Amino acid sequence: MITMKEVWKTYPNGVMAINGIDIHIDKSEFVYVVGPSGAGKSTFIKLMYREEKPTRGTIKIGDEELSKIKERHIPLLRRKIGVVFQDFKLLPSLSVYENVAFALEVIEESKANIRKRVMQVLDIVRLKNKARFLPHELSGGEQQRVAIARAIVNNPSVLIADEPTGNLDPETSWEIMKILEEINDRGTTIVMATHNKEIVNTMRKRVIAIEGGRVARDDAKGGYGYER
Amino acid sequence: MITMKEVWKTYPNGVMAINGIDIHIDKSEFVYVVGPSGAGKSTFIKLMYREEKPTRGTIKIGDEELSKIKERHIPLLRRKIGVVFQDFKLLPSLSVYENVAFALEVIEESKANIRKRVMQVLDIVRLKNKARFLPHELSGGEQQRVAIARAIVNNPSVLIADEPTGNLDPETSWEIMKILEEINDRGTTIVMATHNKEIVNTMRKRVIAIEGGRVARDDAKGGYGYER
Amino acid sequence: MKGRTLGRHVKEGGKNLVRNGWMTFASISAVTIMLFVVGAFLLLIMNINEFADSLEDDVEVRVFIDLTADEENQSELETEIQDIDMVQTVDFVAKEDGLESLITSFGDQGTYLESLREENPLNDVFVVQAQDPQQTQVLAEEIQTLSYVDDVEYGADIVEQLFSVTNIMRYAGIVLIVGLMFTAMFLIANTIKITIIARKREIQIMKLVGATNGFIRWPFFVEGLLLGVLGAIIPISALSYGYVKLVEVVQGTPELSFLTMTPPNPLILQMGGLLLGIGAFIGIWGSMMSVRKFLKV
Amino acid sequence: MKGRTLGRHVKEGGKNLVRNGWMTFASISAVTIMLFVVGAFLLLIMNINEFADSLEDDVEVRVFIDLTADEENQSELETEIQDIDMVQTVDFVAKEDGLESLITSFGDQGTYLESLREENPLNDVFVVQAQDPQQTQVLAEEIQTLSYVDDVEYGADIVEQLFSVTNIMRYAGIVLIVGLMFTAMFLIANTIKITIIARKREIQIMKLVGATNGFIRWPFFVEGLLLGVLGAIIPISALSYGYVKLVEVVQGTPELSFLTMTPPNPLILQMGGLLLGIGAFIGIWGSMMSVRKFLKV
Ligand SMILES: Nc1ncnc2c1ncn2[C@@H]1O[C@H](COP(=O)(O)OP(=O)(O)OP(=O)(O)O)[C@@H](O)[C@H]1O
Ligand SMILES: Nc1ncnc2c1ncn2[C@@H]1O[C@H](COP(=O)(O)OP(=O)(O)OP(=O)(O)O)[C@@H](O)[C@H]1O
Ligand SMILES: [Mg+2]
Ligand SMILES: [Mg+2]
Repeated sequence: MITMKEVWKTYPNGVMAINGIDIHIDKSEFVYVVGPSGAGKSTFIKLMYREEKPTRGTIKIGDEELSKIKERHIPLLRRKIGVVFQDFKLLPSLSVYENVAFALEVIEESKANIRKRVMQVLDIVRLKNKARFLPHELSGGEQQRVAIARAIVNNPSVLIADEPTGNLDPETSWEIMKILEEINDRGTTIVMATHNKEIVNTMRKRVIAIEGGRVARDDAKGGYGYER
Repeated sequence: MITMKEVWKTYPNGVMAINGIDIHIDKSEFVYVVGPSGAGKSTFIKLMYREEKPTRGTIKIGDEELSKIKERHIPLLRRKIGVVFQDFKLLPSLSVYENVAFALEVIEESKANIRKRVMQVLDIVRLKNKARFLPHELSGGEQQRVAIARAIVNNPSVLIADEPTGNLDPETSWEIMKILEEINDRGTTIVMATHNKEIVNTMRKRVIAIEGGRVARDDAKGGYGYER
Repeated sequence: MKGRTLGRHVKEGGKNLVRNGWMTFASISAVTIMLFVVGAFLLLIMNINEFADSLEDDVEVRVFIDLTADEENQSELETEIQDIDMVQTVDFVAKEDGLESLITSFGDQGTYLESLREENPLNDVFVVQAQDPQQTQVLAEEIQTLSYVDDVEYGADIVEQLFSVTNIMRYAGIVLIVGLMFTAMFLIANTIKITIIARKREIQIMKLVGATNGFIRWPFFVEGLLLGVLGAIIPISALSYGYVKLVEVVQGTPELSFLTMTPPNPLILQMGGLLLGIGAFIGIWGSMMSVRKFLKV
Repeated sequence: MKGRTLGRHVKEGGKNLVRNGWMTFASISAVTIMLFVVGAFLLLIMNINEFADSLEDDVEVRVFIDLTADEENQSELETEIQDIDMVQTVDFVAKEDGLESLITSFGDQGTYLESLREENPLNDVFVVQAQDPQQTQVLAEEIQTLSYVDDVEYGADIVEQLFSVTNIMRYAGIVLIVGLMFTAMFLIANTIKITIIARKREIQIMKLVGATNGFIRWPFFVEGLLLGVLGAIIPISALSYGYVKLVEVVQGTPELSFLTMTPPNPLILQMGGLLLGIGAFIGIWGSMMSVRKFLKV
């Protein structure tokens, strides 16, 4: 599903965030991306939905090579990928409902379908009663759950989540993890960057550890590692 | 050091975030504030440095009652309190160095002192080499560490930290916790909202658990609780 | 694009005006003020033009008829003049009438000229007006060649000066109004641009969530259109009302009777149409240009 | 505030201009354009005023001297007139000269008046100019009461109409320039306001980190001042240069000799000072007003 070949990424300010990554993620896989702060996890993830373009190397999502997709077809790619951003990226002037609905309006769903589906995912993340709130009226964890709801609302074939439980208490984090596992069971590929040792060690999945922009470890059923 | 008496807070949209909290935190205490997402931890904390005003009740920091401080003396209060915001609140157009220095410029420190002190704290959070970066050029965890640096740079007598390790890997989190403990040992009162069970359970301190805007538990050397 | 999506864009564009409250207010008031200035100058310049026309209409050719011409010759000459294409009107002023008005024009002092009545030294005169005042000189030269014409006078110096003044007025007016229109366009587009720069992050988020450029642009299109149209309403109403009142006052005040004002009827309609057009155009253009910059994500 | 803090504020204000690149550009260009319009109109109106003055200066009182007055009486009358406070100049026109210019003014037709030379029907005349043309009527009435004055004439109708035209021109000019200045102030302040609204969050963060209102305000003060001053430079230079050139061209073109233009020397200095003042004032005022709203955190 996702293939990176000899990918390098240097930011305009000279920071070399990704230094030669070769990786293949199969359809329906569940992958944790771990590593110290500033290791390049978010950059690795941003390359997949083309928020950032690689300096060198090729990236394939499904059968499509990202660098070969026409600029105006990029939105179509992004619709197949649900993203939970590390900084949430909610639209500040839209309500919770409107933020989640946006991902469906974009694919021109009917109003009735949008309503049904949005309320469904808001129920899953337990925010049905805050549908009409604006993002700035929510707690940090609530905002993070809206971001999760928006990422899964259109049943994407790939779900990319950057630190999706950083602002959640352990109980809520586990609820979210169960949701992700269910989605994964239905065939969605999941790539999740995380610092949550407990989750990685308990819910064993493939672990890719990134350090200094390189793959330091790639275990099929590895733990978090980095024991102190 | 911090006393709340019968404090209530209802947001303009009708959400009752804090419902009658009575609490006393002594000088040099180290307090964890835990609780589920949306429980009111951040609101509880925002009341202390007066980002939010209580709907009812009195709050005292040191000998001063917040509601009695003149509007133009509020900045003086805030200079005695270092805050790590849950959403970082870095100034986007200032570099890392300038962001941290800002807290010292405000108290009209000399340029030489500012330079020395800022480089010192940037070294503590291991960001000395990113001093000239802008916030948007940093990873999530790096931004969080800048926020921590800014909060401790002027040696405040109270340090309030809202989820200061949410975007940090366990190893970096522990480094930060050791820094906080040192600061605490030198007499600084610390109030820290967190979801990090491991930290709370390992580094035993007073734990205030908030649920539905009320104090549900207040243990002198409690653990995280909420076992599933 | 499906029909319901268009509906969504229109609704969203309208909602955005409300959501960005302060910014919307600032943009609309910029449009309002600028269109007000443009509209006011437009009315002023149309009136100056009218005034210039009326000054030019006073230009006439005085044809002094030869003293030897009898009545028949005179009417012959009159038809000849009337047959010239450029001629609009021909009026006959008998020498007695000419002397009369000469004496009157001297006021009190005129009495000293009374002696002239005994032996009138003036000629009979045809007063000829050209269809287009600017043709006066050519017309005068042509009339000069006719028989029974003693002399032709049209105040060459003064007429040329008058025309250079009225032409300066006209060109200055056009330069002014065009300049003001561009100023207005620049400033309005500028204001809109700033409000959209402030929403840069939002646009980028939309793109990251899978919106196409078109999808993002449409609500901005609607928003720009609404900004422009809403901003045009107040200046159009105020200027129309104010102009009608002004014309009433000027026409009702005898001391101002020399001011000939352009009648409001077609003028305020034209002005309204123009302002609405400018408003809508710049609103749309300004917001489209500004959004474009942020779509590259 | 310590000295080094003031230095910090000035530096910070300057840096902010650079940091907000696009916004700064938009604000400065709004200031530039608006001041350009205000300056251009200022020059135009000063010239129209000058023109009105020169029209009014042509107004004069013609004092017809009684036919019975001998030379001694005449010079008596002359000193009497000269002693009136309002009087600026008194010129004597002998009746022979008066007739001569009357005949000349008739052009070709004047020859028919030659007969008048034999028995000149005109009076000797004093042509009197008032210090302030608007006093002409009062002056005329006062002269009327003197002895050896046969009659006094100052073209009451025409003079009144002329004054009402020149006064309309003056008032319209003042209204226009004041209106434009307010428009400019509003629009510039508006633009600055929008750019500051976009930085609302930053201001709030500063407050939460312990900055006093004054501390936050100072860099904005400097920034506003710089915006205004930078925005004033281009219009001042362009208008000064353009006006000097224009005056040269007009004075070098014979056909335009009737246009009396205000000399550039003090005018462009005044204009420059005014524009700079407006720019600086609105820059500061606009940014101070806008920051204020967000300081309540
Ligand atoms: N937009 C950018 N411009 C320049 N440098 C950047 C940018 N984004 C990230 N970097 C740098 O690239 C490196 C990797 O950043 P990245 O965000 O991928 O780290 P991360 O592994 O996600 O860290 P964290 O766990 O703290 O989120 C960091 O050193 C960071 O400073
Ligand atoms: N500015 C606001 N306006 C309105 N309601 C708010 C605002 N901020 C928070 N709330 C509401 O108040 C409640 C408590 O929010 P708070 O941010 O204190 O929670 P929290 O305990 O910090 O949660 P988290 O762990 O998710 O950060 C939530 O239900 C939230 O929706
Ligand atoms: Mg990251
Ligand atoms: Mg919180």
